[in-house]
Amino acid sequence: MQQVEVQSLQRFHPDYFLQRFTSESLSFQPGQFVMVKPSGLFDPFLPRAYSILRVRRESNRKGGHMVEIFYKLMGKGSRALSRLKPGDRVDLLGPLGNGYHVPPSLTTALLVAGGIGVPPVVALAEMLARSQFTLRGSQQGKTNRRSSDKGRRKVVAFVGGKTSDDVLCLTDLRKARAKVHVATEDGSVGHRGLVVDLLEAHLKTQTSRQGLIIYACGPHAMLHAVAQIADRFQIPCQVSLEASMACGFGACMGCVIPVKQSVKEQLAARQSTISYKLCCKDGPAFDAREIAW
Amino acid sequence: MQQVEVQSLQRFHPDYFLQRFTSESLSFQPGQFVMVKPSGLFDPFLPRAYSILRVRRESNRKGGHMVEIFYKLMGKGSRALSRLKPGDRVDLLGPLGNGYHVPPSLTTALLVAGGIGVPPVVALAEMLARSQFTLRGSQQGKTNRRSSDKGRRKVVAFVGGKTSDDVLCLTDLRKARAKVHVATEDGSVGHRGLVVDLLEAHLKTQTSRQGLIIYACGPHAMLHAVAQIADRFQIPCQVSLEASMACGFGACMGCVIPVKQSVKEQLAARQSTISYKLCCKDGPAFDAREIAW
Amino acid sequence: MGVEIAGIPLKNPVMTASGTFGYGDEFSSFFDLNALGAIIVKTVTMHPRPGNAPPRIAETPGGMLNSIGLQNVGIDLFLKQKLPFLRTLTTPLLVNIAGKSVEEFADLAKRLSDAEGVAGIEVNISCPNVAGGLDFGTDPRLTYEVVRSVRQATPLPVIPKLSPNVTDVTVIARAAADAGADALSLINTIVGMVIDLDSRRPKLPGATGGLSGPAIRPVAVRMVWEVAQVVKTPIIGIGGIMTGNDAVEFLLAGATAVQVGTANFLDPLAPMKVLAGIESYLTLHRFAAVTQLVGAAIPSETRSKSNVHSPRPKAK
Amino acid sequence: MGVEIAGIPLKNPVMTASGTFGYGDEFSSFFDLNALGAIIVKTVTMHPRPGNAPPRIAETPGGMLNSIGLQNVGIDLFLKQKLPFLRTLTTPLLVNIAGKSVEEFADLAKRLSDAEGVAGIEVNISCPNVAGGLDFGTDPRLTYEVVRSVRQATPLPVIPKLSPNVTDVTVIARAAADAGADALSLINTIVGMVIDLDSRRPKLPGATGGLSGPAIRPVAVRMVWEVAQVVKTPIIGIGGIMTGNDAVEFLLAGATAVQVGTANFLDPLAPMKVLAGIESYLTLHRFAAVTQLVGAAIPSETRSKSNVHSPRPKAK
Ligand SMILES: Cc1cc2nc3c(=O)[nH]c(=O)nc-3n(C[C@H](O)[C@H](O)[C@H](O)COP(=O)(O)OP(=O)(O)OC[C@H]3O[C@@H](n4cnc5c(N)ncnc54)[C@H](O)[C@@H]3O)c2cc1C
Ligand SMILES: Cc1cc2nc3c(=O)[nH]c(=O)nc-3n(C[C@H](O)[C@H](O)[C@H](O)COP(=O)(O)OP(=O)(O)OC[C@H]3O[C@@H](n4cnc5c(N)ncnc54)[C@H](O)[C@@H]3O)c2cc1C
Ligand SMILES: Cc1cc2nc3c(=O)[nH]c(=O)nc-3n(C[C@H](O)[C@H](O)[C@H](O)COP(=O)(O)O)c2cc1C
Ligand SMILES: Cc1cc2nc3c(=O)[nH]c(=O)nc-3n(C[C@H](O)[C@H](O)[C@H](O)COP(=O)(O)O)c2cc1C
Ligand code: FES
Ligand code: FES
Repeated sequence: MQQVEVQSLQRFHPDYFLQRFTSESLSFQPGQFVMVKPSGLFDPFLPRAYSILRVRRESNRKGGHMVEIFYKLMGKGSRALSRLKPGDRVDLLGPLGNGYHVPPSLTTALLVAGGIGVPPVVALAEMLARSQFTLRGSQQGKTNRRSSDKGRRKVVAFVGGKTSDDVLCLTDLRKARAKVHVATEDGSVGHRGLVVDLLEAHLKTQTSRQGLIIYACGPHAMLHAVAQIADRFQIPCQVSLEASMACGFGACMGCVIPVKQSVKEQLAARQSTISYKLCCKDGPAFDAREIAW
Repeated sequence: MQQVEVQSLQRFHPDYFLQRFTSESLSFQPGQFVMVKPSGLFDPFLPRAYSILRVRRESNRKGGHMVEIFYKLMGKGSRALSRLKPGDRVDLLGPLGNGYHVPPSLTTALLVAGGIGVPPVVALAEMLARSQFTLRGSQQGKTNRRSSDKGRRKVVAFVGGKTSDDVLCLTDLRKARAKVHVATEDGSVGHRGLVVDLLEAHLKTQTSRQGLIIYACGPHAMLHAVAQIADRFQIPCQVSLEASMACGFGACMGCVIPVKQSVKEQLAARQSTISYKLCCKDGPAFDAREIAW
Repeated sequence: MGVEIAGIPLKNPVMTASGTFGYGDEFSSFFDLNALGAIIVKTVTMHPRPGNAPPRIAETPGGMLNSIGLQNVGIDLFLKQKLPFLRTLTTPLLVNIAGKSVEEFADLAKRLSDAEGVAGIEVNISCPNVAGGLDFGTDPRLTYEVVRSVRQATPLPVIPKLSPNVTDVTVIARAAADAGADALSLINTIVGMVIDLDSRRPKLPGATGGLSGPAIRPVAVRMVWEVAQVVKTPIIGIGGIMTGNDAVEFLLAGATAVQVGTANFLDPLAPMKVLAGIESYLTLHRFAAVTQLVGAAIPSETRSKSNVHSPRPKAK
Repeated sequence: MGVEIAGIPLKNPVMTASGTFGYGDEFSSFFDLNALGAIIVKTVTMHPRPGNAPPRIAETPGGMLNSIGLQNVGIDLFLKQKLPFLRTLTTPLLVNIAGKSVEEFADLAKRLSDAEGVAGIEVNISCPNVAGGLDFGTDPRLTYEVVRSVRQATPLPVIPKLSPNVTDVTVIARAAADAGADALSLINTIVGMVIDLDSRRPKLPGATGGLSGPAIRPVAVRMVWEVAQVVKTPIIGIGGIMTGNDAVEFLLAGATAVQVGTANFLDPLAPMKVLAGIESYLTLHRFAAVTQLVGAAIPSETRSKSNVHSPRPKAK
């Protein structure tokens, strides 16, 4: 755990916050998270998990790095954070967990974000925009590179929310050269309906599924729907899940996610057929097929 | 209880703080106090009592008044306050309790302050400096007015501390036209020794004791010594006491001060001869003769 | 917002907890006491008690220890000096009593039955801060005896206040219900201790004190929940209530009314804020009556209690 | 900083509490595990347990509820997969066990006695999160039986872990001591509950959970204090220790060593900070040895216990 300082706080209408913390140097995979808590508070008592949106290496007066998180005002934890002023101290632990897996075979990332699920997906888009696309020899034959020889993967983002206020970070995604599709439940911007409908419609228009991977984050019900679509279209799908966490690094066993058991496990377990993985350590990014939705 | 904002915080070497809160209009007697706690904190859980140093009527951007307290960094409560920044919210209840009693017969106030006991004594000096000295008819004959016809009482202050760092608010006292005598335990400034020695020496030089009242605040042992001196010289003495408080307004019965029982009370109490008064409601200023030291 | 508890109709379910509200007078300058559901005063004993030596208060994370030792003026002076003011209010008054023996409890109850303006009796069998104070409330037989004798001594509603310092609170609750309790108050404070690191001695002269405040709320909610499933007697939930939401938790767990204790010290307006908070919750979640919340968190299979209770004779 | 507990010499009095430190491996990236006084691992049961359904964690003021349900890999896999790493450390390892019956406790103890690298056995008779988990620790006769049978099954030091959910913890402590306990760990979590105001159902699927963290510290300190005055068995103090000062409070109350639990979640370096804090206290107050603090808050009249204990056979 490091004690860091709030560097800035920016509010987005109505209840979203972008918060920056000064930090030691920190490199992360998109989908990884930090545990954050205002130092010294006992109520809220536990730290909260926030996806790392990005780490800036810009030097500021303190030198070093800045970790950015993006969150929605929900309850005690987020409220306590949103009340901090620059210079206030925060306990920060991370980066934690396993982020999204980007195999060399990826050619097109289909990002699906619902509401405040957007940060890890933006982080992935930005990482993909930065990194060159180099194919390993062994996989070269199998991959059908549709994007030009620029060495970049294609990124298509589907972003949904209740209203236009809840479709977030579109500029960031576009800056990262993602093609962005938007859906809102009230139709105030983009498609009127659910973001999964957009995904499904998009997939129907695709002739080849090779090199496609879905990366999703958002409400549990949305992720479940995405997983079903991925299953139907036979496309690999990684979902970033949430659970109530106390520690964030595998110590409390509080953050379990029910997963499907392998046959071997079912034989081994004499007492039960339930099986859990830890969201914080085995995830938060999981292969969607693993989850016992 | 009102929720107020920190207006400013000033640190005095090494561990003393002058803190101002914006507040509703508030008039107080010297010796009265406020219960203060940073809003929303659960550790420290209870508010802390601080003597009101002064209330300024200067208008600032919020309009209204400013309450000033002066405190020493001790434990959780004072640390939490000292970490606040302007604009931070504080729960403030007061003015509470009974301050020093200033009878019309008072001609010379002998203020005795030890260490962080100085705030109520400064408040009294400033109040006496502001207020005109008008004798009620009935008492005029009895009073031997030694100060000139300017209509002011004489104020003599005895201020003590461990080192020169711990003799506080001398400028404020002098501004309030008090004659100030200083004692430090290490002799780094003023008399080397205890402040009570100064008081005693001063009293020995006084030919008349009429109109003299001692007002004291400081460590318990110092107050006890002051009370004994007052007793010896037969001078009325008011001491401002401390106790562990939960509420500050008479509800918890936590802040009891053992007092001497009247004969009537001793007869009434069938089970015990101990008697308590509430520091917060019956005090914090008490007639020194009342206290069961 | 009306509820009925122990046969006493209340304007709303928010009461003040014994020992945290003095005799009401301290608070009358802060708000109109008639806005409260009920007032419960500091425990009254047969003889005046000076209480324990100071310090009596120690702070803990999210709570406090107290060791007041039932300081009070005694029943005679209470009736003479304190009751007249309380009688002027329209808010029902519950008088909390503690005796040194089964007989003393009954005698206190009798004295109060003859007084005007007492709506009910809360029977403190759970004060941890006096020698023997806990004995009645930690033994089901003694609980039964005390409650039975108070029950027989008075026509007023009888509300035993239970101790959380027990292995199984439902056993005590059953004993109290069997003895004829009209309602049950729970919980009193949990025995705790703080040691001063400078003196290396317990902060409180009697070593231990009673822990109250938000720190104990989860324990209190659990006990209300447990008791609500084994007795039909209405419950008054107490323990760490700071906000309306906290109070709603107790109602959902099975309490018909609540008491605000330690919160009064941090903010004398706490009971009014708790009341307003419950009202907001009802509005937000579209409940027509506060009684709809009572026990709503208990699965219907195990919900044995009804919050409508056979009315008892009213206070005169 | 050395202490001896249950005949096991420790570099220092700071251990990790069962269930809050995994099997140690999670923490090895944060600090050198050899700096700890002892390591206590998550409760091991005879068969693997999947644990309870999520959510398993609920926050409370100054604390948390957990309902993990003793999720663990079972004794076989523990010995095969987890012990080899822990054996590489110089820090003594205490294995915490829970059985479903007196016999199962004894069998688990036997299995561990044959394993290499186990310094002692902590006997969990106080887990509130499994059906029947509390029964052994809330009944003095069952406590005696379990401890006796574990005592007879193993030459290793036996350390029962007591429950705070009892009317009188000294009764249970005496039973455990009489049955041959080499030390006593106290306390485990207090049963509590949080209700979700949106779903209006308990936050945890099993309704109740175990309350831990600073909120319970005053209760834990009080129980250590009470037990220290009635048994000579050394005590390991547990409950809400966040800082060195908190640990010192337990030592002064009569504990010979302490365990850091929930604090590990907020800061994986917590045990190291607690250790450093105890050292600072010793320096500041000029104590030569940490053992000088043990029970120092207990008046000498009532200080029945000596912190020097007849040594037991060591771990192999
Ligand atoms: C790996 C991970 C990454 C996360 N990343 C982000 C992020 O980038 N931005 C962001 O805004 N939030 C993120 N969250 C959620 C965040 O940790 C908090 O849960 C959220 O901020 C609400 O906390 P709170 O204290 O404000 O509300 P609370 O007072 O804790 O709760 C408010 C409401 O939300 C519910 N709730 C709380 N926590 C969860 C949870 N984990 N899952 C489902 N419901 C819950 C509560 O039951 C309650 O109804 C992430 C969570 C995880 C596990
Ligand atoms: C009526 C009244 C007026 C006061 N006015 C002032 C003031 O103007 N300026 C100021 O600095 N302080 C004042 N105090 C003291 C103040 O309320 C706090 O006690 C002090 O700031 C220490 O609190 P803390 O939280 O920092 O320390 P804590 O963590 O509470 O305690 C630090 C140490 O001080 C001891 N301590 C705490 N409170 C008291 C107490 N009331 N009496 C004796 N010892 C105690 C503790 O036992 C501990 O050893 C006043 C107290 C009262 C009752
Ligand atoms: C300072 C103080 C004094 C108390 N005195 C009494 C009392 O005299 N009689 C009683 O039955 N309960 C007494 N209690 C217990 C409270 O009524 C209440 O049961 C307990 O504090 C838990 O509620 P809370 O957490 O809201 O304070 C007292 C509590 C405190 C904090
Ligand atoms: C998440 C969690 C899991 C726990 N698991 C166990 C366990 O498996 N066995 C056990 O004996 N105690 C277990 N405990 C209890 C702790 O070891 C400790 O006794 C208790 O939490 C009090 O200490 P603390 O306040 O420092 O956490 C657990 C506690 C927590 C918070
Ligand atoms: S949050 Fe503690 S194990 Fe995952
Ligand atoms: S501080 Fe509560 S009665 Fe004085």
